[in-house]
Amino acid sequence: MSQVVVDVVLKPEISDPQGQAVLGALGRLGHTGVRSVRQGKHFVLEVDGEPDEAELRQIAETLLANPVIEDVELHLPARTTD
Amino acid sequence: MSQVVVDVVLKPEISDPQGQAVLGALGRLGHTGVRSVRQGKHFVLEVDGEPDEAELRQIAETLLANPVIEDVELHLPARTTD
Amino acid sequence: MSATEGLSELDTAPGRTNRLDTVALATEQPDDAQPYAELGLKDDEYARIREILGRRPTTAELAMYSVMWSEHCSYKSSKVHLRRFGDLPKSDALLVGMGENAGVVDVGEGYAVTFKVESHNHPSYVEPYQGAATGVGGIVRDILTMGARPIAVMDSLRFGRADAPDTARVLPGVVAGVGGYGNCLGLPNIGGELLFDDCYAGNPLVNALCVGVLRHEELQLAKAEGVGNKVVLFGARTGGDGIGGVSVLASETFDAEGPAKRPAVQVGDPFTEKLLIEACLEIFAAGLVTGIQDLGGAGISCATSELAAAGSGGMAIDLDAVPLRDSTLTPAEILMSESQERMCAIVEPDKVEAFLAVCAKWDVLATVIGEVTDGDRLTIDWHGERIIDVPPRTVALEGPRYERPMSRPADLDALQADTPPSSSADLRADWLAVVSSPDGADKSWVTEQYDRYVRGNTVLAQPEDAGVLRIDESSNLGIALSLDGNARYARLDPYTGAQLNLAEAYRNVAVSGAKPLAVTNCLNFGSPENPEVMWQFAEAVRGLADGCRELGLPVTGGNVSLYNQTGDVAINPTPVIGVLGVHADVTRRVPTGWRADGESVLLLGE
Amino acid sequence: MRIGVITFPGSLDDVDAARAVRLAGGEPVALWHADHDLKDVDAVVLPGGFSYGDYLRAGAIAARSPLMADVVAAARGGLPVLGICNGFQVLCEAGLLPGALTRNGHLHFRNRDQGLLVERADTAWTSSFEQGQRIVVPVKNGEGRYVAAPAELDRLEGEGRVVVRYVDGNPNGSSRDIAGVTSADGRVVGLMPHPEHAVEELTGPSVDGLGFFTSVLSALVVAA
Ligand SMILES: Nc1ncnc2c1ncn2[C@@H]1O[C@H](COP(=O)(O)OP(=O)(O)O)[C@@H](O)[C@H]1O
Repeated sequence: MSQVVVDVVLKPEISDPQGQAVLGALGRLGHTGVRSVRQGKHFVLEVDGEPDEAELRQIAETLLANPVIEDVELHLPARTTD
Repeated sequence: MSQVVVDVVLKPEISDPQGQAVLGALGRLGHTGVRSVRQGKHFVLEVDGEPDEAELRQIAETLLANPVIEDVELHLPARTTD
Repeated sequence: MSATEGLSELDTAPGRTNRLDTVALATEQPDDAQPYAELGLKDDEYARIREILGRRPTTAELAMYSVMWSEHCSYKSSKVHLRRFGDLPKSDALLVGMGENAGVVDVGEGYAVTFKVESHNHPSYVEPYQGAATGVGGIVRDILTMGARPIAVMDSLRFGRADAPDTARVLPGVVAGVGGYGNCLGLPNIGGELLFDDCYAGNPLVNALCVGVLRHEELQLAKAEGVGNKVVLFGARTGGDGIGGVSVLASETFDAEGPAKRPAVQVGDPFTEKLLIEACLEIFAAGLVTGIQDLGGAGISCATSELAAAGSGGMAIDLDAVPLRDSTLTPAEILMSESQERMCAIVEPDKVEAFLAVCAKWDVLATVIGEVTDGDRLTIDWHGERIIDVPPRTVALEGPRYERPMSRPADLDALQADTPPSSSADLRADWLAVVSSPDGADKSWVTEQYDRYVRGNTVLAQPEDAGVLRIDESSNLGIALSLDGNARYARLDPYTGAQLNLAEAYRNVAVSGAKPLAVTNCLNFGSPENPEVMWQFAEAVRGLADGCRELGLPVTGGNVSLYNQTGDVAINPTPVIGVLGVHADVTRRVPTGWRADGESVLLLGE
Repeated sequence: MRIGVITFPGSLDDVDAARAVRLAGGEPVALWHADHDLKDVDAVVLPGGFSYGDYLRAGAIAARSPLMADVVAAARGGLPVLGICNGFQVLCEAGLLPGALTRNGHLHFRNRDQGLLVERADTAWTSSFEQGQRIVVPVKNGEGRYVAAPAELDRLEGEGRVVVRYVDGNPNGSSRDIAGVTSADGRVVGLMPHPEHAVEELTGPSVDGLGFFTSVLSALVVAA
């Protein structure tokens, strides 16, 4: 069993009202050092055995993200060496 | 300017209907090797100068996450050494 | 020790570690000390459990009795007063009265309507979105359990001052939660209330109403009959959420810091509930169940003991069969879990296959967990050992009952003393205070977050005084509903205040053009252990019952929410009253407001 | 004329869409997401609701259901398809319509009676209207903000693919007030507002929505 993390983020040209709302709240609370906030999704998948990178990339790019508006970052576990 | 990532995940005992729905879809699409899916939020913050860990942790735990049902993972950039 | 912590130590026999506490062990070791006080049971209540069982309870039995005998589940402080509603004259329209999950009223043409209002106050304070969402989910399941298709919801909300910081935390989450859940179920929201008062700052009120419609012959009852019939648990998996939430949260007073005990919050899954609704309606239509119960407070403990208590036999459950989300749960935790979106049905053996097939079609998980037995015991086994062996009626129906002391509030005379404004400046100030009150402000920020159109039968909704729904598209038969409360009147005089609330809801339904038929209510009060609160409660019930007698309306059901206070300070007594009316022809409904130039204005009444 | 209405798990306005088809004079035919069976219908409506709870992304999981493969193939062959609200989201996720629908700019679900400008009165679903006609139809959504890359929006505008646009206020922050778009051939239309909730005086703010359903019936008569 291994754990794979997929982060889905909006493409830079797509506006992000949720991130904007967080930024506005931070400003009101006095956290003025934060310049920008973007909100995305974070998936943690448990897969049987060694993860199959090609399959996981396909899952990430076609189901977990909508390629019209989102990009994905796939984080596979460091391969165990024993 | 540095970039800080905050992942917000549901506490393990809290049910995750969104992750369940994704898992169901993966099964129907034939990706049977995925055993579980948990869905969380992924925030990317740009902050002025060196990030202040205590402040960011407070932001993460009180504003970005709902501490009643969620945990946070804070990823600070590796400190630049120049 | 919090109740939840107390529970995780349950299941192992008292004084020992790692040995499952079983009926055999409880008989063998009758005198072991047990943490009943931490679970909210009083000395005499614990003594009664021992007397009923003739031995000490097992730890799982103790858990079961403690939730089922909590204020929220047993109505132990309110029952003696609620009897007044049962004493009202019989109404021909009433098909099912108090005591079932919701009352059922005949509205003609072979249709019946079931409706009920319920509170989710404390959970909504702890986690506004999920608290409010699961409040809607719970009341919808009550209506579904009667065999009805849920067709609309309403919500009555009260918060602290509109400009208080905590209101900014609680109100948006509650509104989003009511909307998020109801919208996703496809139930139009046809009305409600939004009011502000300091007394709710540490204890907001979230009352949700659901209404459903069925044909007379489709009525279902929560009853386990027929030896050999199977007990089927269906819907979501059971997890560690909301363990003991009912007894812990709803039967406890919050201090200024909020609740001392925090059971895990329940997270609603409206999508699963929507599938449950469709699966249940298909199951009812095919005649596949003989009894059904929803799982709400006290989870499996409540559903199994209530089903068995209402039937004529016993029930045997194999707890290992319950599908879990978390394999580390102990048996007591499984019994008390309040995981949402679950139902329990009694199914004849030769219909089990068809039942499971409907569930599979709707992607609803369904599992046989036991069967109806002859005899009169509810037994529950875990890993092959008996951990529960009780007479179910003692759990579900024969809980404690209190005649709590009552006294008229000492400050009432001073409050009632009439002090009209003495100068025109005072009058002006009072008038400005009234017209600028957020209570009178436009509510569209709230109502725009609710779907009013779904199902295509909403004839009137916000901002009308009553919601009106079409029931039959060919005959235009319909219903009207209004949900109202005025806690300031009730604080001044709970007897008259309850009647004024009833009269308001009644008028709202009547002016839409409907004939009022029946009443539901949610009684939100402070701690019953405070004699002044108990007096307010009793007076409000007496007022409501007398008002209903005068108007010739039955009370078909409702909900009592006690312990609504912050520290020692109770909320204003807040009876929220729902009135249901029938429209023979909804096309003749009367909306609020002037319609055309030149119409005459008449004032009716004194 | 047989108009299919698909029910996905979590579809809500399927009963309303079927009623609208009936009131327009068509025969509604119930279609089930898990079947590979379009039942010989002459057109298909994807109704509103929260298919699969709108978990993941609105419409994402439903777009991958068995029946959608048949709908995509038939639409490529010219079958008229209307996606309303969640149905529009499904059509975008399935690649039948361009762009995507995202969380409303103000982050709230919003239900209100909405003014719309009909910009294309020559699609399979809008021929009963006049070009430039203003209509009122309810909107109700939490994820109705239409987005696409700016160049893509320019291309769509250039090709006249915007069918209806919000007027008298944009309820969700949609790019360029876009409320609905069409495929290049004008057979597939998706919109966020709910025409099926504006088909009867008794229950809707207008009966303007009926036009979408009468349009497809007359388009089919012409074709037959
Ligand atoms: N204020 C009330 N007025 C009338 N009936 C009530 C009231 N409160 C509770 N009841 C009735 O008592 C019974 C138990 O209520 P409750 O525990 O809320 O039902 P459930 O078991 O569905 O949760 C129900 O039949 C309910 O209608």
